[in-house]
Amino acid sequence: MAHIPLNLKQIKRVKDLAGQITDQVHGFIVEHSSLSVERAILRLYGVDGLADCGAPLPNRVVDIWQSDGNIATGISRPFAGAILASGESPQRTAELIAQGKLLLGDYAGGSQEQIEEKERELSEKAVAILEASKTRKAKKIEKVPLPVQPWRYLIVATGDIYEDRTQAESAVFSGADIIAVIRSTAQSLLDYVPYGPTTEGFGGTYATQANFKIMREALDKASIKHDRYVRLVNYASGLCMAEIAACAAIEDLDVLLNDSMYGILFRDINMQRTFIDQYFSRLICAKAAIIINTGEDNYLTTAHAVDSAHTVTASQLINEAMGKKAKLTDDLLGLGHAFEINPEIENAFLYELAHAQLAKELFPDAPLKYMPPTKHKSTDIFYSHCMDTLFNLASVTTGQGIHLTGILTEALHTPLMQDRYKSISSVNYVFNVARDLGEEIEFKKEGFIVKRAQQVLNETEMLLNEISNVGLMESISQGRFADISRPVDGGKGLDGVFKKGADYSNPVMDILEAVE
Amino acid sequence: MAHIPLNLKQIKRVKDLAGQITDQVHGFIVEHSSLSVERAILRLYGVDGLADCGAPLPNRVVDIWQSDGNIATGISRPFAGAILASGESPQRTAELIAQGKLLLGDYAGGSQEQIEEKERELSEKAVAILEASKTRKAKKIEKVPLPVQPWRYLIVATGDIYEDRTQAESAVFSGADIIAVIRSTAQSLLDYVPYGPTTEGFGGTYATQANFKIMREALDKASIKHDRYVRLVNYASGLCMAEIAACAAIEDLDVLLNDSMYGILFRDINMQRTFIDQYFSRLICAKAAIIINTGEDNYLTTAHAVDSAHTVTASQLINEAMGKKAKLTDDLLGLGHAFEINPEIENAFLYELAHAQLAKELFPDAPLKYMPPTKHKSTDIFYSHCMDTLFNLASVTTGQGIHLTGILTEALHTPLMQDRYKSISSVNYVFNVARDLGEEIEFKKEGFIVKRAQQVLNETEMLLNEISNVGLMESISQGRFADISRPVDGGKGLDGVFKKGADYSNPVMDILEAVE
Amino acid sequence: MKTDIIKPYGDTLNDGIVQLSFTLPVENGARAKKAAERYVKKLNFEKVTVVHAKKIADGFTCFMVYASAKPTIDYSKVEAKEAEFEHMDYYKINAMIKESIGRPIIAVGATIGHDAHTVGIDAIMNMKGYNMDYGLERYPEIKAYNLGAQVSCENLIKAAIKYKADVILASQTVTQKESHILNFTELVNQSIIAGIRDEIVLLAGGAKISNEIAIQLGYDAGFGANTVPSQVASFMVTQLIKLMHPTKKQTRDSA
Amino acid sequence: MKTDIIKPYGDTLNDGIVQLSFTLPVENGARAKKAAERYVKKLNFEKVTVVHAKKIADGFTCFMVYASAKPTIDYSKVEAKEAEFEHMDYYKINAMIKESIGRPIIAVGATIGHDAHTVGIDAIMNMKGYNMDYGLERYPEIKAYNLGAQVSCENLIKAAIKYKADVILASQTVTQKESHILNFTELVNQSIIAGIRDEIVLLAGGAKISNEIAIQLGYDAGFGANTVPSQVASFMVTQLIKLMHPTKKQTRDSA
Ligand code: B12
Ligand code: B12
Ligand SMILES: Cc1ncc(COP(=O)(O)O)c(C=O)c1O
Ligand SMILES: Cc1ncc(COP(=O)(O)O)c(C=O)c1O
Repeated sequence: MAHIPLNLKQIKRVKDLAGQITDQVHGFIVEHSSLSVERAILRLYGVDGLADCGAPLPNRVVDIWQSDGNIATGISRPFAGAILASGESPQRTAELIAQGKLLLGDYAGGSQEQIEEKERELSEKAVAILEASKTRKAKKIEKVPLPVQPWRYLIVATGDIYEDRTQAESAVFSGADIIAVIRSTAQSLLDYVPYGPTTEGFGGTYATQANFKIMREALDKASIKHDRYVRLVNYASGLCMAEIAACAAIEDLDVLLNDSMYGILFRDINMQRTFIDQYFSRLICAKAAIIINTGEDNYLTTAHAVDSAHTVTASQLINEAMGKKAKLTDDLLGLGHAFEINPEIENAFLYELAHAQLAKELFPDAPLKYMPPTKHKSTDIFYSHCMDTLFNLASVTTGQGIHLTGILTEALHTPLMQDRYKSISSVNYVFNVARDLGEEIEFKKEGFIVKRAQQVLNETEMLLNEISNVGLMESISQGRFADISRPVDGGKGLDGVFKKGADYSNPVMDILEAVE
Repeated sequence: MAHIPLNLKQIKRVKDLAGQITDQVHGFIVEHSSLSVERAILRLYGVDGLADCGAPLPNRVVDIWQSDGNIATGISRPFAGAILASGESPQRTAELIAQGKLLLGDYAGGSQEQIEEKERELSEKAVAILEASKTRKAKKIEKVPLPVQPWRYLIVATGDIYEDRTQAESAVFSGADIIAVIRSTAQSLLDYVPYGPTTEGFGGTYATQANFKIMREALDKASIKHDRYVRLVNYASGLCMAEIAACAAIEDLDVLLNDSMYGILFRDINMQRTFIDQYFSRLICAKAAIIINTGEDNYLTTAHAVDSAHTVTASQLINEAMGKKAKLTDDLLGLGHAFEINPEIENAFLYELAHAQLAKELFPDAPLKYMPPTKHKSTDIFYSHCMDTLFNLASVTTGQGIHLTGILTEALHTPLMQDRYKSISSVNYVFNVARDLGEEIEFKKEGFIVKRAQQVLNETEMLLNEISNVGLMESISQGRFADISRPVDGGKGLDGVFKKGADYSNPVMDILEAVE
Repeated sequence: MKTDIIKPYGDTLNDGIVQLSFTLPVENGARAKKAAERYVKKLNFEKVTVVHAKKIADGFTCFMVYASAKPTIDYSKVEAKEAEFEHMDYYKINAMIKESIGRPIIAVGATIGHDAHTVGIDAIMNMKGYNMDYGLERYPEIKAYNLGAQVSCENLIKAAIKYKADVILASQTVTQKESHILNFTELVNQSIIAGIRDEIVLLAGGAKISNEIAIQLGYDAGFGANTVPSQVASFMVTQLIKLMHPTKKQTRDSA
Repeated sequence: MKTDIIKPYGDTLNDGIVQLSFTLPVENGARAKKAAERYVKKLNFEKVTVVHAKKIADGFTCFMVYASAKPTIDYSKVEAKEAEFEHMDYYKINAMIKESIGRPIIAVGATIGHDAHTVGIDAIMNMKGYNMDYGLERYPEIKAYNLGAQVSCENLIKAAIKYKADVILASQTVTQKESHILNFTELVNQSIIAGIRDEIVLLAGGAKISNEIAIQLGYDAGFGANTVPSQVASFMVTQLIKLMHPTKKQTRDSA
């Protein structure tokens, strides 16, 4: 692989800095929980479906406990108590609670030890669900092997899960290795996970457990038909990160968009909430072997792709450190970056190669998620098609892991079936004719590409130094990323954050954290 | 520039071999002439237009002399004699001859010395015409500078010179640096140069002096408008190589397709005829500073682009040696090659890079003509567009001179205005974003690209060795190039070849050969 | 009126050549190609060549076609509804505001609905501007408030009232399922309900917005892709003057 | 008969979406875009979006458009005229010739007119064949004479008579100004004049040739892009048997 010689000491320095920054935030994280985290626990305990009022049952149950002013204990203990009291299944128990037929906090059903025992039982089952998902996926991959990287990633986004399925089948037919169902606009701002199969989304399809199931089943069939394991992606970042992670794990999803900062920056979600949620959601992903994809690519849609290249690298390092904190291994760290430089800049492609190779050098074992040009895509679809073709070349040359297929109609509309076919044809072409280009070239020592990568790394180190001085939360409120600033107490979802009481319990988290 | 280290001794060996091969053929060439060569002399002496029978005047005059059985003298001497006899201009003299009012071979108009003096006068004027063209071009380039290489070359081929002009203006508007007017199908088989502006060609537009003029004038305007000198290309190879060279020189054309073997292989033109014609036509080009373009790219449309890569290189070396014999300097040697490997071959792009770079290493100072994919272009225009995009990258990376713009509709039709725009947009994009890629990468030592180039060179050396053993003519009859075999005495136009008599004279050639 | 009959152009005037690409829900094969050819003929084309047909899913085939379109159009009858105003530069605009309005213009902008795309509205409003053309915030004679994205129509109107805005700028990028139409319409309605519609200049913008559609929806103008801030500012001031000096407006119109 | 009404598909069944690109001889601008939009409407489209318009020469603008096509087509009524024959392999074909004809078939082929493209006819006739499918020369039961390119129709017919050909294969690649039609027609006429048309199988081929057009021109069949030799050989033998055993042919047809 064409290589950029970097100073190993400097790499260690930036990784250490990211670790320190993470540690600071982690101090805050462990002292807090959120309603979404609690709802995720309920989901893993087996609660699903809607309450009579139409809200998802996990929401109803947690809301009741919160409105009683008791949320600092977390939901696990009172819910275990309720199960003992009702003698029913978790699902039935939740229904009874929602119907007001059963009181949360009524610990009469069992002793302290029995309740703890019940919690242990529930949480072990919960973790077993995650483990089972991991095992099932591993078995599938034994039967129909994984394709070589870069994996060809294609999106579907019709808003209708059944139409999406047709589109996904077509994409797999043409060569896709990964299918991402794009989520309906602003679902990330919903403080609940919608329920059931859905057919009416905007700019995408709702992320629901039922939709996950429908798509995963279709892809299982397609995998067998085309003899390669086709991965399924959905979105976690938002107000329900941990819950979506739970649903995704249950339905054997392979990848989740799951960033420690995306929601803050791009959705104006409160940062405390986001940090708390991402931690638990990632613990879930780690156990269920769900690759996370981070969203650094988004930075370059608002900030300048050359001037702000180092913010991408800094964010990758932070996402990596936070991911590792949540037990994610290298093979599950799909850190994001993008090919977003204005094509009017001379030698833009050289910058792109430098940036892409830098990411590869810093995270050699991570399945890097490489995003195609979007912001500078032209409404001239033929021109845009050329941009994607060079993007494809940069990707295969620098050995990226997850290759988001650029679509020639990016500047126009969410992809049509014919658009997807044309775009993946370019990927197939380039990956085949330039498969080993990266092995066969070297970047000139002291040349532009090497120097540029070094410069970005230097700027990254400076930025991380600054951040570690003021702290990550403060840095974000100063607009260090994506030219966007968010106040520590601003944004959506802060009301869902609470400080853990002395008697707080989340045995699922305890098990997941205990894993080595 | 990414470099492939080749053995300088081997380079010398192959160039010497090509020189030997050329010398063998040259022995034959200097002893012969052709009707087309003689007609070219007349054109340079100032004869143009049509005879009453409709045939071009140069043809009529030469035919008369030939049918009289006197052609072994060449046309210069008897024509000079006729001028002295008529006391008229060359043009008028030719008209009188054609009308039967003046007899060729009637040397009564002057003494042997006077006739020789007339010949000298005529030939010096002829050469001055060529020199003047060179000077005019140089002046234009002082005013509106030449663009940087690779020069963006676009074809027009409507069949109608006025429609071609519109298309050419559009091409220049979008960025073309060179315009080639594709010649009407099979004009190369006409043993005369059609006359006047033409509007009805098949698959291209007739090459006529009037058409040259119309297009050159349009491009002069366009050059000034867009502030870069736009070159004009037409086709010489065929039965009228030398004559077309003469017409082209008169009209300030910049480039001529002019190959020492294309006509033989692809048009089944007799090889003796072709070798004779190419020599004189290239002497003309050398003097008028017309870049020649050779047609090795065509080989790969019939032969396999990987297996036969060395035939391209061998042919380039022969074309170079023959070109140098005809006084062409490096800057006028637009040797051809092509990006024609089947895209289904894994790593096809690496082969292409190796082949393109090899050409650059062997001919560092020649404005190499690089032909886009054609044979494996798909009727899927979007796919074809991707192929061109990588071709563009290979071209700018290996520093080619003349970049034939690949057209996304190659597999369908001669380009429409919109096709040309889309295709050149890709060139503009790639040349800008990857301008210095070649400077910034190296091919891995001992890597695939380097080894492949070496292999092709080795095969080339073997082939040249064989050719120099059996002789070029015999080699062609054995089908060494493009999988096509042509007998020495077969093909069209052999009847136009004659052995020079002891009294043969071609003072134009004498002057052109004398140049140092 | 002089006519000017035109047709698409390939390489010969009026050859009518058009490139098409589409998918039909049929399996590829000779019948499929025939169907594509017939279909294109139904679209008023002749000399139809299906140059490429490729299966892209079970039961779906993608076609590429070149064909010659039959209809002509009289170009002399085609009129475009661009926002009509003189495109002035930064200096001229500021000068004009000073002179004709006598106080800074107040502009409030946002991306409305659930649309999170801010790059477009930022390009118009933020200091930096777009394509070397300063944004509204930079104009000394414009007070610009950029509320960002995902702003409800209600909140935008409230802000406009609070800041005593002369101009409201609304941006929409997502157009899937016509969501931009819904949001833009809602904003107009809210402005009417709030009773401020007649007192303000109401502008719509976004990659897929045309002046024509904006006017249809009840806006004063609409601005699409590649708009630069000075165009918007030019329109704002021109329109505001018309609004504030209705008589002057009439004389202008009759001129 | 059951109907099967279809329309182009973008991402929702029957949304009718088609991508178009064409050039109009007008200067770019708002009016040009409007003209493009109106023109596409005339082509029986609705929801027309001119997504891109670019000046590509003085007085010429290139447009890219997405639009929703209005017509539907009844797929159940679409029939294709492919050459009808069973596609057999090399071994089966040779066996069938031996068995049903009892002597090698003689085939003469060429690229006619001024067309110099030989790669196509070579792909069918030369040993090597095409796409891993042997060429006719390789078949022990076929004697194939490939005369190359730029062969006049007259000479091809002469050669056919000389070799006592059962089959004539004619190739045409250049289609500009309908030159292939002229050449193909000429060949049929020459074969009639020579009195051999009814005794031979006459085949046309080339990248842009369809079976339909070949039959219209008086050929027994036509073969387009991506044809493999065994298809041609299969048709040759099938057709020849029909020709030589007309009764057998009838029973087959009625079967
Ligand atoms: C950047 C971007 C994003 C960023 C936005 C970041 C941000 N803070 O803005 C992120 C990554 C967050 C994003 C997310 C999504 N995006 Co987005 N995104 C884009 C992208 C790549 C570029 C848009 C852009 O910034 N253009 C540059 C600006 C300068 O141009 P502009 O907006 O046209 O603005 C100019 C003019 O229109 C005008 N203007 C604009 N507004 C106004 C207002 C007024 C008053 C005036 C006068 C002028 C004016 O002036 C500007 C300067 O000339 C486009 C694709 C593309 N290349 O166009 C997709 C695109 C717009 N996104 C799309 C979609 C679907 C989404 C999502 C809904 C996907 C999903 N389901 O998750 C999400 C959610 C967004 C949401 N809820 O709205 C689709 C929209 C399809 C459609 N037509 O409906 C696009 C076209 C991509 C695609 N092909 O699918 N996106
Ligand atoms: C190779 C090539 C050449 C070579 C030809 C070498 C040779 N000895 O054949 C050279 C460089 C000489 C050449 C020259 C020209 N070419 Co050319 N050439 C091509 C090219 C790149 C590939 C054609 C090819 O070989 N295809 C591969 C073969 C295997 O496919 P095929 O021919 O379709 O054959 C298959 C089937 O059709 C079928 N088949 C074919 N014939 C027959 C016959 C029978 C009986 C049967 C049963 C089946 C059959 O079986 C084959 C296998 O499946 C095409 C562009 C393209 N990519 O298609 C342009 C192209 C065909 N050429 C074109 C032109 C215009 C020319 C010129 C006229 C240009 C000029 N003015 O100088 C010249 C002159 C040629 C002339 N007088 O005919 C145009 C034709 C446009 C049109 N539709 O009219 C094309 C499309 C390029 C373009 N976009 O402008 N060309
Ligand atoms: C990491 C990450 N999460 C989530 C999203 C999408 O989230 P939303 O549903 O808010 O559009 C993105 C979009 O690109 C992303 O990069
Ligand atoms: C060197 C050379 N000469 C001439 C031609 C064209 O000649 P013709 O007019 O015979 O098609 C070509 C075609 O590619 C060529 O490469």
